[in-house]
Amino acid sequence: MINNKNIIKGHLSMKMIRAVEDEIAFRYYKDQLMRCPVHLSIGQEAAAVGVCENLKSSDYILSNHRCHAHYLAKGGDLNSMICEIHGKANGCVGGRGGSMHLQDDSVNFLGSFPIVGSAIPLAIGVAMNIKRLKKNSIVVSFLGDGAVEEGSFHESLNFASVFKLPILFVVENNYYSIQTHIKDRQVSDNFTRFSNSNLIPSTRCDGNNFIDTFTNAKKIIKEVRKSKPYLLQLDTYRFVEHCGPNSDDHLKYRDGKELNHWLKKCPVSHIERLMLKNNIINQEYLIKLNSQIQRKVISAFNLAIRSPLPKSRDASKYSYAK
Amino acid sequence: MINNKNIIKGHLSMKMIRAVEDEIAFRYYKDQLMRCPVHLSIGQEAAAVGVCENLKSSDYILSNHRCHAHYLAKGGDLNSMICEIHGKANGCVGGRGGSMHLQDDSVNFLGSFPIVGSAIPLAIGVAMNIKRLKKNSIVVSFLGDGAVEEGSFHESLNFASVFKLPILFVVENNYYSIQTHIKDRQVSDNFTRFSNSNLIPSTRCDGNNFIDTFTNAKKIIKEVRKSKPYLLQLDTYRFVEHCGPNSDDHLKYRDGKELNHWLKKCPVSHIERLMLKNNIINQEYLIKLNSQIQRKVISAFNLAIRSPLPKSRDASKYSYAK
Amino acid sequence: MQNKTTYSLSESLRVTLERLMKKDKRIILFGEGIDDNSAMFQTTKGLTKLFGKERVVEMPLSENCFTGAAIGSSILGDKVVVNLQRVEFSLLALEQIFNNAAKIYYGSNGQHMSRTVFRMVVGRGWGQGPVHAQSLESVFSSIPGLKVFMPVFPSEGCQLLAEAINDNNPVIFIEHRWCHYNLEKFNPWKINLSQKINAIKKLSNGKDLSIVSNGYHSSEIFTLLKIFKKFGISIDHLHLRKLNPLEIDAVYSSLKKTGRLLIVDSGQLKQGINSEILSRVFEKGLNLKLPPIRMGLPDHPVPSSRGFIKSVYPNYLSIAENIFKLLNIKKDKSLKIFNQIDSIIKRTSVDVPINDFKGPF
Amino acid sequence: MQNKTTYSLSESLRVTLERLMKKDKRIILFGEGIDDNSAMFQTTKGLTKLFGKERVVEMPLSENCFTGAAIGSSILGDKVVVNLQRVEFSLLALEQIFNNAAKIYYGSNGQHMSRTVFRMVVGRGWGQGPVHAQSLESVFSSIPGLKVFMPVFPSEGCQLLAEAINDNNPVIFIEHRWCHYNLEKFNPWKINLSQKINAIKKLSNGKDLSIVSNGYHSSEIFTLLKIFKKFGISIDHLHLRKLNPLEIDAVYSSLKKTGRLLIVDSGQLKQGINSEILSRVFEKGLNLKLPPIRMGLPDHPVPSSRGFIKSVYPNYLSIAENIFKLLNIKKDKSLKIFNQIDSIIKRTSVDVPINDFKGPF
Ligand SMILES: Cc1ncc(C[n+]2csc(CCOP(=O)(O)OP(=O)(O)O)c2C)c(N)n1
Ligand SMILES: Cc1ncc(C[n+]2csc(CCOP(=O)(O)OP(=O)(O)O)c2C)c(N)n1
Ligand SMILES: [Mg+2]
Ligand SMILES: [Mg+2]
Repeated sequence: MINNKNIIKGHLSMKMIRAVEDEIAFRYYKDQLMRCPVHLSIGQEAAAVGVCENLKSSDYILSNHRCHAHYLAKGGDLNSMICEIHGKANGCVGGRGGSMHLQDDSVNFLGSFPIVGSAIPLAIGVAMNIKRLKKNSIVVSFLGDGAVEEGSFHESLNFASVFKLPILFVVENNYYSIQTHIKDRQVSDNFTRFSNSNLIPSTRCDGNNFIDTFTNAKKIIKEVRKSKPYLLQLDTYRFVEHCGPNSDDHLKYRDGKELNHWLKKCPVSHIERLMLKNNIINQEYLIKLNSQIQRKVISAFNLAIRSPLPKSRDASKYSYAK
Repeated sequence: MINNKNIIKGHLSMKMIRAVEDEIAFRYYKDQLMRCPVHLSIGQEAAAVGVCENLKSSDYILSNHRCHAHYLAKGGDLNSMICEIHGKANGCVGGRGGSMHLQDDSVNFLGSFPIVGSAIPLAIGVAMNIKRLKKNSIVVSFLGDGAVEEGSFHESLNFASVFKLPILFVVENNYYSIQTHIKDRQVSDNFTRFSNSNLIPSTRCDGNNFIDTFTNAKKIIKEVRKSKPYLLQLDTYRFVEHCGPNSDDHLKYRDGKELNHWLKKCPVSHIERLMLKNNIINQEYLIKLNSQIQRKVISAFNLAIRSPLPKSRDASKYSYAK
Repeated sequence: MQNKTTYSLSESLRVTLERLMKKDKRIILFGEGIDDNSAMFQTTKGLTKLFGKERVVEMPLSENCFTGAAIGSSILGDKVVVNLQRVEFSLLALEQIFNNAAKIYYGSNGQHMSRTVFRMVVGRGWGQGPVHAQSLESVFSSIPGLKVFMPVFPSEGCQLLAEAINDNNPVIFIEHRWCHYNLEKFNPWKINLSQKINAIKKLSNGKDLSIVSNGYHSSEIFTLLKIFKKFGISIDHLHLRKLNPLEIDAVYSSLKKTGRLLIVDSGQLKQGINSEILSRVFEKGLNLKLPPIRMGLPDHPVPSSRGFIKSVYPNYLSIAENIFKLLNIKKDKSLKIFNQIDSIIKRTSVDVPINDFKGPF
Repeated sequence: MQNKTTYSLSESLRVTLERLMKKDKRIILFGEGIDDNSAMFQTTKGLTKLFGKERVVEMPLSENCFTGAAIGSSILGDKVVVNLQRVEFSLLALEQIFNNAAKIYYGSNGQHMSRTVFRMVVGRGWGQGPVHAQSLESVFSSIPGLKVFMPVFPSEGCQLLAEAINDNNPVIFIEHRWCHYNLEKFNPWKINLSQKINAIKKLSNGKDLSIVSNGYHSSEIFTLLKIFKKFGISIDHLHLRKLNPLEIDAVYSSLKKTGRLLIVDSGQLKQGINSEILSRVFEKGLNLKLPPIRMGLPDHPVPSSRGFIKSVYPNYLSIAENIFKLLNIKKDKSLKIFNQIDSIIKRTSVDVPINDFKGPF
């Protein structure tokens, strides 16, 4: 189900995402140039990459506030994203949206929508269009464990099932909505119970394990291409605060043991250790890779910093479509 | 679980509801005095009565557009209801609401809310109040199979479960939302799948069988009084059109066989036959009962007809509470 | 069918949907009960037979989801008409409409469009009550990114619906239930559907007073002014059928002529379209001979009983009274006019648009 | 803690919640994250410890359900404060707010009340973008049955919050995020919480011009007018803190004195509170020396990048320009004033309320 090429590609994508977000975190308060809320996916990279590596460029994805990993994993342009986060005119939405509002037609990234649950019905509509016009695509709707509590999720499951839509719901379960643990919000952390009740098949797996995620996603997406909806729950964990660049472990809303458990399960190190152990890559490769990545990342930030802000007189542009 | 007294009382209540709604149907277009949309429960009486006969007057219920049976079964005043449907000043909400907006504090009928799914979250709040203040009550939320498709229902199930609320969800499944069959809207007509996924216990039973409904409700309500949420699905059927007094069988959206199956299962005749067979009542009792009921019904209509309309200058009363 | 000479607004809308859907496969319909006997007040009657269930899509009872789905599907190029039998049902979907439909073009820097039309019916009469008779047109027209059209007469209904469907922006298309019964002699099969129409149509030409109206009141005033004309009272009647973008140059030029203004708004009086019009006139510094008068819905919900209704909606009498006031018409003349108005009023009950209307909705 | 002498608006709101909840057990709080470290921008900090999880109820992510639950619970006598970190989250719950909260008293013929307060924060700055910075105050204040309060200064925040909680109607309580940082010397532990306050507070007294403002602009103008005063320009500044019911007698009497009007509205320009105020002034036939000017949000979403922001919000410069225009102030004098304004502007960046604001929200 997974070959070395897949692993190498997935690893690269995850490394890149991690490096980008580490850099955002590092510069966020130092530079004060990314003046918008940022929700980092550090710790959750395997979910985005494990799914998106199985997608074709003709497939669509929709995402939420925590969207950087999804965007990059789908092939989104690093420069466009970093410029957008810097509020620059050459950002992927021209500075109109910032970190939470990425949209990029060129890679069928139909957008991140920061109101929790808001993107799910949009994804349903995309799937309906695909199905009616017999397009050769599927749509993936990424959502968090919090979004599971919104009515829109449940309405959407019913739609997917009734209309037999080519949609994959990926629930990234990081156990928290901001600082509130799932046990204070729901009676179970197993969301397959909701796909079950809609007769939608589902799989739950370790979202920090790239290989598991990739192989499950691969199998599942084959089904979705036959216009069968599916739900994939990926258990994972974010390493920094809900919104912003820092750790917030001192707040103690997350149990120390839980935290350590997950830190040990870092998806990037995990796959890297495995690749080294199996001689898929060696240290030399990693060193070269790291510096290549670092160069790209730095160059994106440099571009963003020297790019112009949008003109205030353009604020009213795109108010209405012609 | 059920004794003859229960049966006699339930039968009486169902007979009364049937007689009232038959009279509404009979007069609706003839008199043209009930100038508001009416959603009749003819055929669904056992559901309302089977549940409400197990409630105390301190218990609360909330209902939807199809609310006459719920209101009367909870002990609501016949005159107030008929006057309200006639738009008269002495209706239970002074003519402000009409048939779909009954509210009556005196019997803890907290109201019927005609936007589908709208009353369910209200019922959750009522349950939260009951629980926090350790009141000796429960709340029943009546809803239809259509409401199951609204996000508010699913959000509410989660709330009931997380907060362990003293709430009973009664889903009256009449298989249709207006003229659309459940199979065109959902993948199953078994709604216990949604309570299951929220770890809420549930029972599905023949809602046209008063004895089944009553005994199940009795057992369940005992549990709900211990602050455990529960879902009761009652399968039933409406005998006339969705909204209005007439049969709409000529439209053929309901299969003739299906229709006949249910007409044979009329909840009122069913219990009546059984009572006669078991000598709980005799024909003489029935004749007397019918005429008593008829007298009450006619007197309510007479009252409504001769009661004054509200004054137009009072339209702005109750705009804001002092 | 095509030999009829007079069409109601609802018939006209149906014809228009059929004509447009025949020409453009991207047009699809979403809604509850659009494929049943009621067929969105007959406006979608028979369309499933013509275009199939994939283009006339019967929806589960999930307004939020299908509104979002309409937007999502339109991002990929569909033109989706969402059919809601009541404005109120949209309240479950305003997050989608305000945040996604209204903002996707702006927020995507022009990459994505929401080519959606949200048909919503405003209920009235037959005891509709608080949550089946709300007027939310002013709420929608205050949201940047939405357009708001409101047809009253059959032929403009065709044109507005075509314009809405072909617009690249989300359009809230508000139909006053009673307008469905408005009749017009014309052929909806022949009317030009590719020509854009003005926001304001002048329904009568006069010099004494400018009346701006929208929704069902436009047809009431149309009737009313026939009587006033007989008495030599000459009124400029401007019928506003596009609420957003709000283009009211015609109001300014009318006022320059008449110097008197009455606005009869189908929506809330407070913060309504009427307020915006008055504000613009005021800002422009146009001099009026008398302070303007505006009418609209009062600051409370719409009650069910017909007993209340007289104090709820602007009506023939209250509109006429304000005309008298603005034109300073003497008692004896106004009494004569009142008498003629009375004869219209007596024709139908207060809670129905036409005599054989029997509800339920 | 109780020895402080200066309080911010957010601190003041917290103190008020604590004081009221101590006295009245029926007051309960609903919300997401009200019990976490962010604690609704610190306004609910520590309240769980004091009042328990049954009265400070952390909610699942289901705005529609908990809004309805708040209304349901209030029908039985609770006074429920619903806390939403952003106005936009309420869009998922408008069906409950418009149909149930706003109409239950009317619709039940006075039997039931919705004693609910919906706190909603309007975001601004630090790149909030299209769906975290909307101003929907004018939408809410157009709905019959809702009251709308909008605190700007700390002490009035205490009073308005107390009044809202004790009101027998649903109150939309809108807090502009930047107002949370406003400071005032007073003691929120001592301030009288049972006295109702006027809809309008006069912040400065003058004779040349009337300025009506609300939201964060009221504090901006408060600062700005100190400069104008130095130049002998005397302005009546009316700060509107209750948007509905809208009581504006103070505006009329101010206008009789000044004859000139500028409205600076925190909400949408179009169909805003500003439009309603202008309309009422116009209807009343008050004679102004010059046409009024109004300012508010433009007809597009709020973009994220600080590059755009100058053309989005009314600001010191654009407000000053309109004052110059209305007072016909000569170039040389206006330049001097501009220079002084520049020194305020330079103090903070365009996208933060205070220098050490670092978002994220
Ligand atoms: C409707 C709505 N309610 C509240 C919020 C505030 N909010 C932003 S992210 C978030 C947590 C969402 O949790 P989850 O879906 O699990 O995603 P995660 O942040 O854990 O990735 C919340 C409550 C919002 N954006 N939208
Ligand atoms: C949100 C909303 N959508 C649509 C409607 C129109 N409507 C009224 S009743 C009804 C059918 C509801 O079906 P169900 O819940 O099964 O109740 P039943 O009428 O069968 O008793 C519909 C669609 C409404 N009132 N509210
Ligand atoms: Mg989460
Ligand atoms: Mg049903």
